[in-house]
Amino acid sequence: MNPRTRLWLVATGGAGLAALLVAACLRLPRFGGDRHPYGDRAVHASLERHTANTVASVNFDQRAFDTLGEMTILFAAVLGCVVLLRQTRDEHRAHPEPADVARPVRRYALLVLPVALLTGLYVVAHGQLSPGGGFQGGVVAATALHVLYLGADYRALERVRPVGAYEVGDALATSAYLVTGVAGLIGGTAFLANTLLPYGTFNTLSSGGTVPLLNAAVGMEVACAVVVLLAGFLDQAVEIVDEGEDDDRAGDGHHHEERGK
Amino acid sequence: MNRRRTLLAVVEVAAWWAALGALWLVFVTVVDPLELAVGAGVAGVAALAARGARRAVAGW
Amino acid sequence: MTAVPHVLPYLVAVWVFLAGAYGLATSRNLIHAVGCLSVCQAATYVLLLAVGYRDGATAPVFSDVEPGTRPVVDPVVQALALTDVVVGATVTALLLALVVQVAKRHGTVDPDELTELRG
Amino acid sequence: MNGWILAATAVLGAGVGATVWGVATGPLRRRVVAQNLSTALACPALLLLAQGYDRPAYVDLALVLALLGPVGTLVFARLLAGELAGDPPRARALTRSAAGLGAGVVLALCVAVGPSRALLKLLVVGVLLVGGNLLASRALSGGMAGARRG
Amino acid sequence: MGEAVIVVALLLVAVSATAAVAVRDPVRQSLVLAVLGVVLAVLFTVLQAPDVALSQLAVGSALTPLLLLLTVRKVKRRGRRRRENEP
Repeated sequence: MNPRTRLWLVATGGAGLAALLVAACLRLPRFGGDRHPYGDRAVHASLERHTANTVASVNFDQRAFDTLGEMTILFAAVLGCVVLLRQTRDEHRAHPEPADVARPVRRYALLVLPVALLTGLYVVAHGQLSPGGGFQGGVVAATALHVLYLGADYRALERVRPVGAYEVGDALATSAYLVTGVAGLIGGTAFLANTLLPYGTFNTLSSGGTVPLLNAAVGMEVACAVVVLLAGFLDQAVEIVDEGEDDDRAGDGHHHEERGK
Repeated sequence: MNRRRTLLAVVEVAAWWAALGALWLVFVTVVDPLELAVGAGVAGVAALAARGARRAVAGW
Repeated sequence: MTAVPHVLPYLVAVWVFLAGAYGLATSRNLIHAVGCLSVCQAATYVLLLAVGYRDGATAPVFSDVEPGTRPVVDPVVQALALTDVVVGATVTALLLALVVQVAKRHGTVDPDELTELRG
Repeated sequence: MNGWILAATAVLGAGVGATVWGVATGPLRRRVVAQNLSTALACPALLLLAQGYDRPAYVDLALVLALLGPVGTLVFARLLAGELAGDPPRARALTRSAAGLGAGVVLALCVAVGPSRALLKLLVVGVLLVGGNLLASRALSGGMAGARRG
Repeated sequence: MGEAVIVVALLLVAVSATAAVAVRDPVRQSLVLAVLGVVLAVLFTVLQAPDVALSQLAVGSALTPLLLLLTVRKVKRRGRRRRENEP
């Protein structure tokens, strides 16, 4: 198909889709309307179980099974990345040269790493109280580690990041979620039902029954998943060189820039 | 010299731990024993990470 | 309030989605296409949250407000969008890993050149 | 609608709007500066919104942005060091005025909040925001020159 | 007009999303995507969804740009080799 025909096809299809979508928008309940039956019920259920953050309650209590699905997608995506980005037989590892980063940047990186890690873990731990939770805090904590690559060099990052340990952590966290679910099945009523633990005092760390546990499991899974994911990409971009590919050192003199093709 | 080095390491981690623990207390809204315990643990993890990062950058 | 703000968020979601789809269809670089796909994903978040909004309401998070004192927006759509954001990012990563593989196997990331290679 | 939200609207419309335009056009050196400024301006806007909606919990958003925004700019500074070395960005005045805006907003909020734990949190956010953005700007204009490879 | 801030945030999202599609070079696009992430986070905040905004901030500000730029770096190295092989 030549580009011209394709553009026509895209234009026709896009126009049709746009017309349908706009027609649908005009029939939607108006923005800011007052009728949210599911939302009201979710808030009610969340308050009944002493979970201050209703969104966490929906994710880890009322729709915990759905979150299990999301976790599985995450796990599978990371697995796919690891397989796709693994080192093949015709590739070898070239050790990256130590980078010479300006001193204030390096100091900033060393300062921000623990602070960002603490913030990430704070966001995970208070997921059932204030805005945040395992998904957000996990990403923040994992990003914190990679400040070391930005502010120093890849070798420094590799020293604090044994990838194998994070792969194990990823798997363990996923199983922890499943085990909590099965525990609900054995000790209580149903898979992932929040009937096992006392609901605690409203707006404290231990409130919400199993919500904090599932939250922590997701936080650990996301953090480990992101670390493993970035490890694959960093290895490919920085270390792994295949035969014939010009080495970093040879190619460094001329950094081509592809101006908007 | 080994004991001196251990002492320095302990001091470094303890200093980070205290600073990060104080930061945790700034972040949280309600202070209760469980909150303090979790904060102490998390600050410990972050302090170890801080020391690990500094050593990784400086070379072992 | 006039009628326009009542559909504006939905129309913005439609616009963002269509813009992303146009970029996907006309992209000459697979990395750019993955970026366009994440624009399409953003449209879904905007649509979901727009459906859940309530005039003058606040977030359904009761760590700093007393329950029942202020109207709150719909938490269900927020929970959907929330997991979507992180999972969407990992899916983006998976697609980028595929792009790296394509570049390794065929030496190009231009979809048109890839079609020629196959045919 | 109160004064805080009005101020946030102004910061968003004028400041962040300008950075969107700056990041979409022009040479690479202007785009990276615009990206850095977008986080430097969005963070005060988030703080203003938190105050305007009377939700101290929203300050967490500004905290995360103040931490990760400069880290994002460092990503660009690090991985585009080769492209930026020949044509380093210079935007001292803009960066300083954005930092000044951030500091001003934090101070105004501190006065509004009064002495409490929330005040300390605001100060932490302010220090991270201003320090991070000044440093990210420094990294863009040559701080990563020795890190073109690796 | 209590909704002015929502309208402003919506327009910012629409403009930056359009820019993210219109900018064809992946490096420049990743810069626009980083700004789009921040603007989306602001929109989610004014739509009273701080959880989603936090998610978007965590992902959009550093993680997505890092992934995109690392891919660009890997692919560019390969492309350079290919151009040198077939002049």
